[in-house]
Amino acid sequence: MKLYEFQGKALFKEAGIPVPRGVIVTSSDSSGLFAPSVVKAQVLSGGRGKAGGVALVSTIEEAREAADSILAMELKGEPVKALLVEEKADIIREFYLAVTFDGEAGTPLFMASAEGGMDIEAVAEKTPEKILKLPADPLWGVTDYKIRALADFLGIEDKRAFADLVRKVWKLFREKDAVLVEINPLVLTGSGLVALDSKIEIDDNARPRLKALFDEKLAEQAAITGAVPEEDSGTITYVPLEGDVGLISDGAGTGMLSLDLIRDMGGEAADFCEMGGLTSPEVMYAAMDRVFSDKPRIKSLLVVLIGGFNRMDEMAEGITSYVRDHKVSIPLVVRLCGTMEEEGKVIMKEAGLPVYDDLLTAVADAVRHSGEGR
Amino acid sequence: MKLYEFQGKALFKEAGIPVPRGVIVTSSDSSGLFAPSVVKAQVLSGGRGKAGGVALVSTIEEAREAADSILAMELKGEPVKALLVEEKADIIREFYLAVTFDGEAGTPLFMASAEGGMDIEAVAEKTPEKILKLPADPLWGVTDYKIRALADFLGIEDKRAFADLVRKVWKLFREKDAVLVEINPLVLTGSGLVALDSKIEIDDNARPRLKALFDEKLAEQAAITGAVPEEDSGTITYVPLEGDVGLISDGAGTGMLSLDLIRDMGGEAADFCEMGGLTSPEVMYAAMDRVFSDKPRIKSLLVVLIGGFNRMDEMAEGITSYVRDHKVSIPLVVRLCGTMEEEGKVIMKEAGLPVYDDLLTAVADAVRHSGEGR
Amino acid sequence: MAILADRNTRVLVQGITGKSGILQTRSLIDYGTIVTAGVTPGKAGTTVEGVPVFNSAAEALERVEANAAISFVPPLFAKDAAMEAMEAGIKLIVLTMEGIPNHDVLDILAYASGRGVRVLGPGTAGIISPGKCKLGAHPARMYREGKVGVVSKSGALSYEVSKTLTDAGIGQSTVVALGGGPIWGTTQLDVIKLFNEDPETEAIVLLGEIGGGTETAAAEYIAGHVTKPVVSLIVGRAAPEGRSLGHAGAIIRGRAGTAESKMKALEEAGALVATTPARVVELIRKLG
Amino acid sequence: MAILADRNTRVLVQGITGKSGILQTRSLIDYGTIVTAGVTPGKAGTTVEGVPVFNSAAEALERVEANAAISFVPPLFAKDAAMEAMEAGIKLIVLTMEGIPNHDVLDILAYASGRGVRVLGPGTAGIISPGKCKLGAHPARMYREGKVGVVSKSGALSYEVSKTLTDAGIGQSTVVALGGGPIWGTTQLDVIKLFNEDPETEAIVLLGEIGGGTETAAAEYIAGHVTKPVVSLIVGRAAPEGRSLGHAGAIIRGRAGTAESKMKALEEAGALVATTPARVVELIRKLG
Repeated sequence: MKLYEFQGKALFKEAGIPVPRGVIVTSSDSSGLFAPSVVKAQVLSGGRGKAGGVALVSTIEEAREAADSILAMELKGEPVKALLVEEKADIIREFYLAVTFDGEAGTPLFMASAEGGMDIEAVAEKTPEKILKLPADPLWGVTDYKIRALADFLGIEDKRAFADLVRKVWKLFREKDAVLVEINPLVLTGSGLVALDSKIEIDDNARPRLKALFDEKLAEQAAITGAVPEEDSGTITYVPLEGDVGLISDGAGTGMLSLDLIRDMGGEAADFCEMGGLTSPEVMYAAMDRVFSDKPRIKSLLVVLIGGFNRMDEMAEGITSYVRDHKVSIPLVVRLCGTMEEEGKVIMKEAGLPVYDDLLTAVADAVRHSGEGR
Repeated sequence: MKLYEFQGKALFKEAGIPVPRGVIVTSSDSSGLFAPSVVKAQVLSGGRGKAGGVALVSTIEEAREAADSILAMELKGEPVKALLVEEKADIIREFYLAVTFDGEAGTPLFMASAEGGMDIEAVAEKTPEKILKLPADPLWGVTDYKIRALADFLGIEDKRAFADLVRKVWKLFREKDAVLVEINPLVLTGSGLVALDSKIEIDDNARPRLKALFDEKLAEQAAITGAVPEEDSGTITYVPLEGDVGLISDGAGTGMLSLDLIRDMGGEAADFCEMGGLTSPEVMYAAMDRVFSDKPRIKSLLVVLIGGFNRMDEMAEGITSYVRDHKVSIPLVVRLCGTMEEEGKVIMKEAGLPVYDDLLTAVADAVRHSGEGR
Repeated sequence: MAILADRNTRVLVQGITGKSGILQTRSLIDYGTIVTAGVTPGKAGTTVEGVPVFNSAAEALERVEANAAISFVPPLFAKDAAMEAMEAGIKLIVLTMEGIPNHDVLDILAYASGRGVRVLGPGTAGIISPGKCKLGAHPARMYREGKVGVVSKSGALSYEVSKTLTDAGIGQSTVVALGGGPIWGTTQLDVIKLFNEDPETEAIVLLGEIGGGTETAAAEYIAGHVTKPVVSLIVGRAAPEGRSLGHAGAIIRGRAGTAESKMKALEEAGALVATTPARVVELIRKLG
Repeated sequence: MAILADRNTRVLVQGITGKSGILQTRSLIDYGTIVTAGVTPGKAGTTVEGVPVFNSAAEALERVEANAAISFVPPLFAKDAAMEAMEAGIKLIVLTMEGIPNHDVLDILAYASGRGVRVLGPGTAGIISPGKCKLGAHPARMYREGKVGVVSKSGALSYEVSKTLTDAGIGQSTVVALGGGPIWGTTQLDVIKLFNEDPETEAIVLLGEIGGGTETAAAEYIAGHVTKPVVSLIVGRAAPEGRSLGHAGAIIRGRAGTAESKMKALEEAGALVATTPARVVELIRKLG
């Protein structure tokens, strides 16, 4: 779950990390607007500053104008529905500070740079030496010597205030099951260090143990976007694409392989839908529903199954009950093998549905059918 | 710093560990007395129950009588100055639970027994299998599987309440720099688990970082005993003994060796005074002052010094300034060697004080002088 | 020999009384894997498929021998179970479950690294050393004993390619799936080192995917140290840029993580590069 | 060879700019110990006795080589410094200071055991391998190169006995003091194992004291594994029962920790038992 800036800042405030005074407004009529101030689009994507989603205003009229104009924007496909209006900070220096984890090393990771406020990915690409990456032990966390190393790298003089802030960021990272806590920029002002922005992402896997947090933040997001809070989507990953061959797999690796093979054979996938390695008839059913609901005009559906932990009888049950419940008029190309393969094939056969053994043949047929359907 | 039961229970209460309702009284006239209740002597030593320091009373008259009688007691040399008067608990079962550390293994250690309320040292000696000793990683602490192991061993059914209690005990152990947190007995009552006694010892080494806690608890102890709160005694260990050969050493090992040799040669030490391996002129001076103040009638003083980290010039300075400031009329037998030995010997010589090289000769002379002085 | 799991492997199944636990234990035993104990707190004294169940790993190891654990414990309890197994002395832990909170995975790996424990996963299909030991989901029929070592992040892709090899008469020494999560205990590089040292492995198949840098790290090692032929297949060539396709690792981060850059790095390291499982078979065949 | 410290030892001094740090660095260098770096946060760029000072252990190890650290850092900062040295890759840490909070010591040892680091102390006089390396407080003049290994909890007692040996013309391979606190990173048993395997050590002197069970544990090991002669001296025979005499370990816990019980256990294990340093010399002499 990615949090909006204002949501992240609420967590910062709760954790004792200094943030500017600010209010959330959803229209230019709001009595909350004030000036001078900074008016900032609340979106989940990055790069809003460059796209005009942030305005510095000196008068209340300017604030209204800025609010009107930003609320009319769409940033990276995301319509702006709310603004954070904050006091300006008297910035002396800007830093970048984040804690996340390095999946390949398997450790938490601090990242810091004196090039704060900038596009940090550009810094990482062009001048990687300007970013300090400091691995941390998950339990020991930020020891004093690591804080000294960060402070020395950033050239921060008030080490005590910085140490306090870093410890609070770490505590937030651990206690809120964050996969990312980023402050860009962290600014030094006349009155100390202040988090001028916030980017926080909470681990969806932790939803069961952080139910109250998820409920609250998702409700806030829904109130802004008008969308219903997302249900826990289980293990299904769904990515809509541009083609007309529907695709469902029970593994990301075989899903991507199928995607490659569809293209190699001259077709184009309509989606990438992956169910995870341990699924059930209900998940299979839900996956088909997802694809058909989002892409009603696909020309064929390729289902690539190779069962390890998941059972082919269950997959066949999911497919056949979906076909029973819905009128599926396009060709269904199901490659099914692995655990309980025989049982699955019997179920498919009883439902009058063909089954493939070979992946290449299945992909070729799915692509062919999509061509025929055009 | 050992805590009285009532002080430990205040920490328990603060930590959310259930304790019986109780009041501290220092006289039998106190309006705090109530009945039925348990009246318990507040002393730092153990075994008060067997010695009559605990009384179960049914009426307020009995409570007054018990208070009078217990306040007149001396338990293991410690006069009883305060009583904890507590509500009786409806005991269903009694357990022993403690967390301390195993110095030789270098790990924290949980100890639990279903033989609570008993003399746990007797249990440990006679039926060691009735005590579960469970090492813990200092940072990981009490993982769920360790709590299950403890609960299974004790036969506790309400694992949730027990888990909560164990986690709080662990947190107290870590956050208060405790070297021992012992609950004996921990009792199961109709309304859940209750800590019926408390034995807590806080690490004196942690005094600088737990100043407020030490100040508070030592002031409470002083208010009860009438003694001035003990100053941080630094590294000096002083144990009064029965003989007439004063003894000071700059290491526990050589101190004990000297003790043995004094006895082997027919003498008897008046004390054991050890300064630690990294001392100063001030510590040397203080050590002599400690011995002479406590044992003004010693017949000779043996000082055994062998300098590694500590400097012999500094030791000689400490000795000579003590001799300069006080009239020392008994024979001073100083064995001095090691770091800065030459400089130390010069200082001693200038002050007209003899120096020994050989330990056996020094001990023999100290013992001989003590005989002469009789 | 094979790597990681062989005829000397004695398996402890954690979460053995759950639905997956029972089904998978059956499948391991059917394959001939020696399962000596199961653990589910509170279920001591029962058996699952003839395997005795204990309340804790420590209790199990007092009574039976085990040198590997496979866990089917629900995600939120996976960390406690893993630590329990490690403290009891297990040195190889296969975490099959997806959905373990990332901080719990970090904790597990920190605990493991301090104890010299190898963790496979989480979210892994596990290990199969055909004809010797199956310690995971791998569908038995798709494998046969042989001399090709296969490593893959994705379980399904490892089945797919192994099946193609098997159908072509080419057997495997060991097939290892690393798991699809954003954090892995064992990497491609770790497994390639083991294959390189394993006398029973004569060729290595590296199955990779877009995102991250572990295949590139493996390529560097292959160039400098691997004496055996390596055939690679990187999937995700047709994946849209910047979109997550399931494995959180499979997000393109700059140019370094594209399928093209990985294929290039592997080619430069001397590996043979395929784009389909069938082509992997052809390349292995050509090696002789 | 010697054990723990020898001519290959390269020393990092933590807390080098403090009073003890400066004095002891001088004393190590005077002895011929190779001190390659010092660390005191904020003092980078200065030198102490010609040794370059860095802000952190990591910084130091980027610039110079070091395989051992000796710490003179004040007690409340000792844990942070020890972890810093360990994370930087140091595998032997000598903690000289007394008064480190016990929980900090527990943390240091947990961190060390996960990283294969040997911790000596806290509160230790350290190590001397006469003629090769001094890594601690041992007063140089009391030692000479030779073939007797000495291990003691107490620093002063190790000096005393070594001095007596040296005065009698008997040299030492290595002398190790373990430290006086209630928790030790390295035990008598650990050191005896090392001496037993060290080709330069021909006899072992074990100096013990009342309290605890480490000498008894060492006795068990001696009985079963040690092929070299062991001479022991246990102090505290005249100590009053149940009174702490400085070392918190030196509290009589039941009969197990008495001087008599330890002497008995060692005698039964085949060790020779002395009651004075002079007698230790006699017994060593008799060995030939």
